[in-house]
Amino acid sequence: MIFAFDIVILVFLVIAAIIALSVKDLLSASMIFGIYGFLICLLWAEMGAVDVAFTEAAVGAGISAVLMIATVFNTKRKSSD
Amino acid sequence: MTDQIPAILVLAPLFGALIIGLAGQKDHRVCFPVTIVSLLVSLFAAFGAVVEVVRSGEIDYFMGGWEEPIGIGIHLHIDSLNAPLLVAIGIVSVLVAIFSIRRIGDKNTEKTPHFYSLYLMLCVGLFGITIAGDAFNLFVLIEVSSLTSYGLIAMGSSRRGTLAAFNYVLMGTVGASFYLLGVGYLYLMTGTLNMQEIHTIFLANPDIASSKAVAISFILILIGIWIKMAFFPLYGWLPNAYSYCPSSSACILAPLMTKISVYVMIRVMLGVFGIEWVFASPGYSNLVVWLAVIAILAGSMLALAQREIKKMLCYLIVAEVGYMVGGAWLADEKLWGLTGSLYHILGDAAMTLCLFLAAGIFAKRFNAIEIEDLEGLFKKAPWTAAGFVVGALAMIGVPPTCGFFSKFYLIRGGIEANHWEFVVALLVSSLVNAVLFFRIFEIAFFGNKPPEGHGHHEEEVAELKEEHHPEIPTWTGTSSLLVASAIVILLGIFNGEIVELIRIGLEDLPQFASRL
Amino acid sequence: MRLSQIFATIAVVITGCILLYGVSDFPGFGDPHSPANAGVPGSESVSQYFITESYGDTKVPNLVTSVLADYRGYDTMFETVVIFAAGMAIFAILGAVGGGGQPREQSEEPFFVNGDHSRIIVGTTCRLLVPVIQLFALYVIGHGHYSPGGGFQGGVILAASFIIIALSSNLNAALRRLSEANYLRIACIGILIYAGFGVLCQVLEGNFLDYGLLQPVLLTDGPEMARSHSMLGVEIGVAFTVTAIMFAIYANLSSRGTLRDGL
Amino acid sequence: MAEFFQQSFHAHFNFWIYVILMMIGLWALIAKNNLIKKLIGMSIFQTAIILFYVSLGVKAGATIPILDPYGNKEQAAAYAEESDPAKGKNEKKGTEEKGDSSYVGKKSPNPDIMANPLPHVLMLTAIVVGVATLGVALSIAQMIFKEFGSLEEDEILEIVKGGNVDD
Repeated sequence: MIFAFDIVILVFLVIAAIIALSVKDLLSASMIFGIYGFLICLLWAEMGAVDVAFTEAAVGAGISAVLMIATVFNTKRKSSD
Repeated sequence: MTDQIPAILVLAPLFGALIIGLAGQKDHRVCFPVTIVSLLVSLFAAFGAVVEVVRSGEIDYFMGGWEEPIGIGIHLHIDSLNAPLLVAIGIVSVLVAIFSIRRIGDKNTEKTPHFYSLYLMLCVGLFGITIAGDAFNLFVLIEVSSLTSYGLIAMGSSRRGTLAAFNYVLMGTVGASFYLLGVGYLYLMTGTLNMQEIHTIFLANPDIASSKAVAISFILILIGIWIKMAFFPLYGWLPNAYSYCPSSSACILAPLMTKISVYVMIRVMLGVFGIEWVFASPGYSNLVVWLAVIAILAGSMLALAQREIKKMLCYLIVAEVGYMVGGAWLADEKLWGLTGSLYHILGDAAMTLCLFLAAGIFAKRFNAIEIEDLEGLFKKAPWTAAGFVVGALAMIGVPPTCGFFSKFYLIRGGIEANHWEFVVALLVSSLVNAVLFFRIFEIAFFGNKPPEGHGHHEEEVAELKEEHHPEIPTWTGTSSLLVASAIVILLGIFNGEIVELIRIGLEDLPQFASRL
Repeated sequence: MRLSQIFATIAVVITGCILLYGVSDFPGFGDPHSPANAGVPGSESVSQYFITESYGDTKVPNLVTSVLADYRGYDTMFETVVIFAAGMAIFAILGAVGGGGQPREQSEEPFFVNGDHSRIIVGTTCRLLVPVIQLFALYVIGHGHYSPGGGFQGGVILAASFIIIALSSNLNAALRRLSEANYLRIACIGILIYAGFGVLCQVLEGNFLDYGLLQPVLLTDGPEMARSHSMLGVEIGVAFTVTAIMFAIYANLSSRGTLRDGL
Repeated sequence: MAEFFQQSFHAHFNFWIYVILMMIGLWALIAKNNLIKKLIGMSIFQTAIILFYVSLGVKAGATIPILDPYGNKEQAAAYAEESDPAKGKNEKKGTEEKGDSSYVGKKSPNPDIMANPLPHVLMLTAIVVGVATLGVALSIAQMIFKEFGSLEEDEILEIVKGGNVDD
């Protein structure tokens, strides 16, 4: 665990979370959510939780984002907030 | 076989669900017998658990044989507090399964296997929650039961039902997450997940037990469970979710989900934190009792304002949750409030089941959604009406039924703890229930329709309607309703024995040696 | 500002303050002797037991796998049941949308739709990529004892390979390889494998999931190796369910439950 | 105040960020109008809890919780220390020939050199539960879109209240 990496990734995480929630285009929001997933996966690899990082890379960043994008395609892309 | 009872309880419905998943798609006729058989096996195991508990006190089961050091494996625990609840879950699930035959499949037979599979997995979750002795395992099983109930609620085709299901998903996830966070705080402070071990550590290390993190973990767990049980300020999701879903789903969810959450709260209070720790500062227990009082009054008043039967029953559930939470937090010296609360879990499961089954039959057969639709129905369907009346009398608290005795114990606890506001709330709520149900009886027996003006109310009623099937035989539904009403009365008659069992369980807990 | 935003801000600020108030009481971040890592003085630490003893108990170098599949195998089984329940719930919810009894189109669009050359690169790349992904997924499932990985991760990657087929060609191409009837069946079989290992232990007069008793069945030397092999079997069961349900969720969500022409 | 900040913030940086992320998620869950945005908030809320759990298991200077005495010198040293010191060197020679059997008979490593595996196990479960919930919620969102033609909460509530849209 390296403290400097830890802080940098955590700050990026907060930024990614805020952007994912404030973008009005839902497709972009889902993709930024995928970026959020990869960042948090990086964080866990850095903290020594390799299995969790692996799962998050496959589930959080991969499948969740794909499911969200599938729903956005089938519904509406624009959002009011 | 007796030592394998905890595993059988959970595994029988699980295998049933898997068999339905495998074979049910091709032939829907497999679904119903498999459901009944697997639930009967569980019910049988639950009776076995009660016998075993009466004989030897408690059953401990260690998954994978990982017994020592305590906490490395997963621990299942049955004692006389949760053994009666297991039987209640078994009976309710069997009765609702009998009621649901050919009901869910009416409209869209493709969904039949999905319904029964979800139904059995819900039972797996409920049994598992009841016997869990590991804080994290409890979370996983809460999620099993929540996910299945999301499916059961959303599978109806009404528009409001879908919306209610979405809110339920959000609220349920927040509740479960708060619970998970609370468990994390406990793990942070104690280094173990086993409930008994956490309690032992608290007793041995008072400095840990008095730390801020433990207090906050208790608050988080409590908030999480309150969301799940729809306690007063957090009840918003319940009425819509339970009234706009298919009646088979409502009949299994309404009697069991909230009651199990109440049980989880009591288990966490007794088994993890310990009653002395929880009631250490009377200010908090007073606060919770006041919340419960507001819950009871608000639930009763809102029920009085409803015109649809199912919605009215849902608000009554909110009031009943207030009874149980308030009773558990009364903190009287002899713990009569807690006893009444545990007994009321059983009684309330039975009477809610009665009322929801009757409402489901009325809706199915006579298309009766609103209270005034019930006009003259008691003559057309005397048996269903009898079941409804028994459930209603139990809600009001008329002596031979279990409702009277649970109120009796709760009021006794309230008086001994000097919580007169709780006693008053109970009495007011009984009065409101009496007004509510006698109004229904009047309409249903004599057909006195109150003069009403219709607003844009019809659409809401239309959403509540299900497929109307006057031609299908309802003897299955009626017979399970009659069994349920018999249980309401039997629970009342045998209240002494059940309460004795519960008291034994309370006395076994070490911290009560001084109190009782 | 809408009412819900005001309410949310108040709720969030209160909850946040309570949580931060609790944080100040925590043991330091990264402290190897905090109660979570080293236990409370006077009682044995669970996590230290896992680190020091689990290799001797199970002969699996990856501690996470041994704790996941053996010590807390009951949790993992219900984790798989959660996935299965989610799949069932989604079929039940979206099933109402689909045409129900209508026959499904079985024709598979070729990778290169007539005249549409824009898909050539994507189609070819994915076609080449899919076997590699699947091989990697099997490696992850099988090698979970020695490296990060296991049933969940491998199952999800295997499902991703089918999803890539569906994305690069169309949903029918993927459904032809893993059809609706089959994915349900595979999901059930996965949990049956898991629970079957547990019940087999019960038949041999042990507790549920007590893999050590499977030694005479699996013909291993010592109960430790029996545990190790059973864990592999259990992970395969998990992988079955996860693969089938993850793909099924994607197929249902991308086609609104009709299972026809997805994205 | 400054001292409190110094103590709390520096030693608990991860825990502070977890609270912040969780509050972002919770705020979005309650206040956002779009249902998909609510679900993104829900996922962030859940990952924040996972962050909290994983932070519990971190030990300063520890490695990943996988035994590997060959590749990792620290672990190998810990093994050698813990087992019989005289025997340690012999066994190290033996490892090259015998492969896996080199673990056998050795005493266990020092627990402080490896991250705590238990929170990782719990969080694997939580991640999977999270994606299952997300899938169910997305399917319900699709149903809502089909029924109401919108994913905005205020529009949906208006339709429900007004009752002016037919199926």
